[in-house]
Amino acid sequence: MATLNLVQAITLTLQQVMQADERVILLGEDVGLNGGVFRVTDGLQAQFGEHRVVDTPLAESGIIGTAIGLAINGMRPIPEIQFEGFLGPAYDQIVNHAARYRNRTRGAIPVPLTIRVPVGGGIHAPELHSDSPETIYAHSPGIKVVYPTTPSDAKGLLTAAIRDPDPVIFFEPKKVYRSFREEVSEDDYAIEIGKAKVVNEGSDLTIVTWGASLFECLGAMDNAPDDVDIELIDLRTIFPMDIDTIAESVEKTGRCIVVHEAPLTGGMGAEVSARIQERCFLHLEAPVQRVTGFDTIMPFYKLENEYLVDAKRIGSAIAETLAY
Amino acid sequence: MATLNLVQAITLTLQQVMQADERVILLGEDVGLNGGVFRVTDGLQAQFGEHRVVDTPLAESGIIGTAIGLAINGMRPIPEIQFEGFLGPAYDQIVNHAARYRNRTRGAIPVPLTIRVPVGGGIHAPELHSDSPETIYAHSPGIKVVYPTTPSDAKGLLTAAIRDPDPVIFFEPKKVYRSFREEVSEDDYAIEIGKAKVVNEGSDLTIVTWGASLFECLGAMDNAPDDVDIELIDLRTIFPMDIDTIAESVEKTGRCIVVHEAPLTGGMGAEVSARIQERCFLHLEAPVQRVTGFDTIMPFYKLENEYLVDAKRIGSAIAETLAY
Amino acid sequence: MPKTTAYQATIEHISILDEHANFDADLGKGVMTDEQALHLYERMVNCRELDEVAFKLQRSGRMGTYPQNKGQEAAAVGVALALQKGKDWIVPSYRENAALFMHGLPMHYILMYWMGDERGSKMPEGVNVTPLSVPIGTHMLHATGIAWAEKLRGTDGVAATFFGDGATSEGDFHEAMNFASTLKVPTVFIGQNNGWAISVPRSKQMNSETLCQKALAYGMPTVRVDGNDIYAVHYAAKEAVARARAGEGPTFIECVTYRLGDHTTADDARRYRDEEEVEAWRNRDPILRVRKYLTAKGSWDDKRDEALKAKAKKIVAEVVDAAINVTPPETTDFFDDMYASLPEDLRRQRETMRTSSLGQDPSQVGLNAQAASVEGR
Amino acid sequence: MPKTTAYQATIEHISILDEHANFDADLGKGVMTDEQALHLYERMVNCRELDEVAFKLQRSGRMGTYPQNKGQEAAAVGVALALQKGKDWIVPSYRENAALFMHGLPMHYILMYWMGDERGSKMPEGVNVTPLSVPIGTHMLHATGIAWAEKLRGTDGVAATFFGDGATSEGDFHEAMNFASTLKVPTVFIGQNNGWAISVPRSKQMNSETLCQKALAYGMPTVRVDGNDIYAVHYAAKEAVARARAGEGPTFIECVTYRLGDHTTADDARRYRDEEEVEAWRNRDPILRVRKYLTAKGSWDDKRDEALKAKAKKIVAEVVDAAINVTPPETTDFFDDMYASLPEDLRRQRETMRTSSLGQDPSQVGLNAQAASVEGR
Ligand SMILES: Cc1ncc(C[n+]2csc(CCOP(=O)(O)OP(=O)(O)O)c2C)c(N)n1
Ligand SMILES: Cc1ncc(C[n+]2csc(CCOP(=O)(O)OP(=O)(O)O)c2C)c(N)n1
Ligand SMILES: [Mg+2]
Ligand SMILES: [Mg+2]
Repeated sequence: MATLNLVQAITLTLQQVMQADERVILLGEDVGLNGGVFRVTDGLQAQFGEHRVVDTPLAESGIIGTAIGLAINGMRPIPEIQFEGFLGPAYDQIVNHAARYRNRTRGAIPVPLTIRVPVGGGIHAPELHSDSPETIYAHSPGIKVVYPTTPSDAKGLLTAAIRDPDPVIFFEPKKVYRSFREEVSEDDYAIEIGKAKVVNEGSDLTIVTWGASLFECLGAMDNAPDDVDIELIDLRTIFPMDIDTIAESVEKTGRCIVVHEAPLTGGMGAEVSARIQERCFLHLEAPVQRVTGFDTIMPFYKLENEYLVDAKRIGSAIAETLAY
Repeated sequence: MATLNLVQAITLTLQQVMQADERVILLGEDVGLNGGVFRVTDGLQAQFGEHRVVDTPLAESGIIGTAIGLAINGMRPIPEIQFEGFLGPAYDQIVNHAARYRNRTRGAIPVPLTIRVPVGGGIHAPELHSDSPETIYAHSPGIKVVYPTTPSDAKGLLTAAIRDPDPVIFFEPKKVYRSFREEVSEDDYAIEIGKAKVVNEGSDLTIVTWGASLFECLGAMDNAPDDVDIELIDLRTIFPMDIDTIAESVEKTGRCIVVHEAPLTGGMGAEVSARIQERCFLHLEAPVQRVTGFDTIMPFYKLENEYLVDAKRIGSAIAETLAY
Repeated sequence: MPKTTAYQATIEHISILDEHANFDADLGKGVMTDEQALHLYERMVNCRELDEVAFKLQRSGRMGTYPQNKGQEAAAVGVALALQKGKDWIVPSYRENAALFMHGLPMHYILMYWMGDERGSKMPEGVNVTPLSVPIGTHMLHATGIAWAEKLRGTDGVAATFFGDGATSEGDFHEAMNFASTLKVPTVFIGQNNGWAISVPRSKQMNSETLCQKALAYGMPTVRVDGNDIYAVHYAAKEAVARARAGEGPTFIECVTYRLGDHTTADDARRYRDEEEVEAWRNRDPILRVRKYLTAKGSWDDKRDEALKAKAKKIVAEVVDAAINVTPPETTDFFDDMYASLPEDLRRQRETMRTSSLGQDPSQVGLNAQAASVEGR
Repeated sequence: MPKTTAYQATIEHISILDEHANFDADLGKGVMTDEQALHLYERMVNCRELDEVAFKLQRSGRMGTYPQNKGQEAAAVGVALALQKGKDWIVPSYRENAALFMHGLPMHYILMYWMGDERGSKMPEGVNVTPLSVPIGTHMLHATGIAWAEKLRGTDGVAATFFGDGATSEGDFHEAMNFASTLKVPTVFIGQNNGWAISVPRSKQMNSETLCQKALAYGMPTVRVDGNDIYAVHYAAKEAVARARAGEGPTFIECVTYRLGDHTTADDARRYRDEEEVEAWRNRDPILRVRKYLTAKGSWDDKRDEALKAKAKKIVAEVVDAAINVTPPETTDFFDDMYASLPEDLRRQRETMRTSSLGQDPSQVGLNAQAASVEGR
């Protein structure tokens, strides 16, 4: 056991996987000598050499496109996109190539690929460094979308993602990178992709969330009256979604709030809400509420806290949902 | 009045708008002498010249990126992306530039731009020529997403889109391009963006759909028992969504089915479903049903009809929803 | 010190067997044996025959859109001959069928692909070919990555990728070239410059007179060849492959050629190009000149040629049968290879062929009615 | 006919005022007056002062991440002097602040931008400058489009766009260059080659020794200049702008320069580059050599220089006040410019600052309870 923050847990995982599997290489902008702008790959080039931790030219489509070629030819590439805002140039390679190869070749050419991407707001970063595009990829068949929150979940899920024979986008909530530490096993372990985690059991209301918003939910739960018993679910994987765990909870509580940073319209909160009413229609005692980012551009950082979901907005939604 | 199919209605609209507004230019691959691969711009280069109907190099990001510059500098560009499958390379310019300019400059630099895109399946086209990516853009704040089905709606909505001071993606269901004709006014008229259309009034169940699926819904309605009275809504605009018209209908019927070609998970059907239960919770007598494409790659055309929603699947959903 | 020279470059053009079937003895010496030339000739003839038949299949409604390779066969076979089957990789566009066939792709797979069947891209074991690529200009990055893997493993396989003049306008072309040159990986880029991208001529596609000059941007070795000359193509390809195998990095080869047919069966080229231009290029047909040259040389004759053409017809007829008589795909095939193992929710979609919750779980139907009646009591 | 020449090219390098302040009289003749040189000198000094103060603002927690321009001021001012304010356009990256100031952008806007305030990009009327661009390499397409609009309208404005060496690796750079050259629009591309993209050196970014050679791919006129020499930069910029204005199309100018500071305040360049390299470039500082040259020439002296620096401090101090004392943005500002008119649903979000339906419509709260109690009766 070691006490690690999210960055350290991911670095450790990469180190262990690279030690265990020669086919794994890291590629991206500044991931080498500089150790990545968040230092997630710090020290790995020194340990594994310039051939396995590669500073690429500044071109995201190139990073993903060549990673696809590497995967086709037997490697296990782990490209890093420096910030989620720069996934844009790589969108076509991810959605129209990586996600489709296995299906369009009827299994002949799989593309095992794990795309690491720091995601989300709350760190006072410049423009285009604070978005939440998980829905874009969850709506694109052929890619799995993993979005852990805690160091120990990140280690188990990253291990699973890298071993997964299909492409995975691995989102890392940058606001959590150094926000707290927890015990993380140094053993090799994997957490199954597609399984949500019940963080707190409760009987009155279910909250489904992922990423940094989890801590806002915990804050709201602290502020809630003591007799309010809330079940908190960390989705952890956006696609495939663990609707069974959610449905089981809502059948018990009858009330649900979905919380995420991404904009409301077309966000995964809508998918969660739609599936809950499909699965738990007769158990629902209040409409599923969505506490999310607004349908606006993520503002520059002076106003980012007005945009981001916080304990107060979640708290109000809890009260309203219970009172419905 | 003229009797026109969808292609002819769009051609006529472009011709009229170009006549009325010098700032309007068309750009894209093969839109000039060749008149576009669907002949939507046929004859327009001959009429307006090579400077206003421009064959660009083969680069979608370049087409949208230069169109943004044109719009910034006072023009009203109408880029065409040859098939929705090729929006991919332009994703970054659309979502991270066109959609953001007004907001990030606090109104100083708007980007009036109408992106025309043939969309959807059902025409036995090759790979990547039959997708439905409307949700991707509806979830990206700053762009309006228009998706007409009939020639007369297309004319009014395209006129509105081109006059709109903000970027609009205008999806044209290619399966409908030449599938039928209707009376279209040759006068200059606009249809407000963001308003759905009640195609058929009914009291038992509401169907919300858009694009080519509309005709499958009509087919299902024909097959339904005579005493079943269905209200059919053509959404026409995906974002901003006309939830008021939908809610009004569902409050009346208590039952709703959303039908679209795009994959289920994270599709706009989820948004419609989520909003209905938020708005009409106590009126709902059955869970909102989603009849959509599957969470798979759009298959090559031998199997495309297995993938696409059809009257049969919709019919079963109608029966089940009524029987719930 | 005033103006100095910052950069200088010169690019060669290579032609060996010209359109009049004149052969350049010096340059052509040892490029390939007559046997090899005849082999390539046969491959080109078969490919051409497939094109003609495919066209009829589409016109008679037995196949969807199809892009003929007609006129561009030399680049395909000239390059394919320089590559080692089962060791090297080919990352194609859609106008180099002959190269894929030479590297083991069953001919009927191509027809299956254009008949809307994914099984046409289900590469058999040992066939190092990626599927035809529809999104223009985006596949060359995969060739760069495939070549990179060879370098990382210390194996000496090479990845050759084909694309058109229009494809060089896509940003991904730029990134594929830059990554390959910067990482010094064994990729061979073959630009098939047929002068047109559907209806868009070279002059509207780029302001550069040649494609080869684009390689200078990346400090990549490059050469321009007569793309309808199997000798010139092979000469350049052999050099490029040797350099790649030796660890000396990528090469860009511009093959100047022409598409004799429409862009695809969905296109009518008469809308945008002159018959004279097409006629001029018919005389530069890569197949004709090889036959003429080898016949003049006495290594070939009309009788054998007739036999060859007859054989081609037979081969292609069998290929068509194979493609048309393939068992129909299963309704649910498009689910099965979405992921190595199907997620629960997709399994439900597959089993029920429904997306609506009541359709997936009919036991739910009537629940509300029951609930209501219960309350009623 | 065997090997022939398919393509040939030569690119010039221009240097006028070298790092030792030696001035090339022939080439430098008439490039700019001493008054103009002094004006650019003052602009560079002000920009440098702003950089130093901005750095302190960030370190003291009064500003977010900031990218210093330090060392690259010459390219900015040399180009800006060749452009007509209010008529021509500048489409910047983020290392040419001095050019934006010369074209009317209030200096405190730059600080506001990096202080996380969109109003820093709210261009005043008549300032033909697009906002700083964060997504690398993607903004040059806008310059091509802006220039294209000038051509379509028959006006003779020019669009100049700045970007770094790393930016040339993005596909959008390729497309912006190709569109500009093919459409023959009045764009001037200024590549600021400072040798580094954060921690990635030129040699890992590209296999090409120069940026200018990339222009050959597009058949675009190009030149390489000492980017720390305002005379060489202006010499090339004047030519390029004249050609663009005359309808002769785009030009690519490579400015060889160096960033003397860290990539941004979030970066520590000592992790990846040697102090010797930085030291060598400190001696090539574009500001020092102008002062040295004009002083030696008698057009400038230390007394005036002191006054200038004092003035710069005063200007920047005022700029900082303006940026820090700007009224705080309204909580709801980020809604108001989403669209020309706010859609109903967004209006509701803005008014309530809530996304949940019950939060937006509190009258709904308790409805179920009521309904239940009604049934209860
Ligand atoms: C990304 C993308 N954009 C547009 C298209 C539509 N399209 C198909 S082929 C083609 C022209 C390709 O020209 P070129 O690269 O020269 O190849 P050629 O067909 O001449 O062999 C176009 C525009 C596409 N398939 N992919
Ligand atoms: C599309 C994109 N990818 C990555 C980044 C992160 N990033 C910011 S600056 C930079 C390096 C830019 O280098 P260069 O173009 O040479 O400009 P310089 O900073 O040297 O002036 C990178 C990788 C970004 N902002 N945008
Ligand atoms: Mg071509
Ligand atoms: Mg740089």
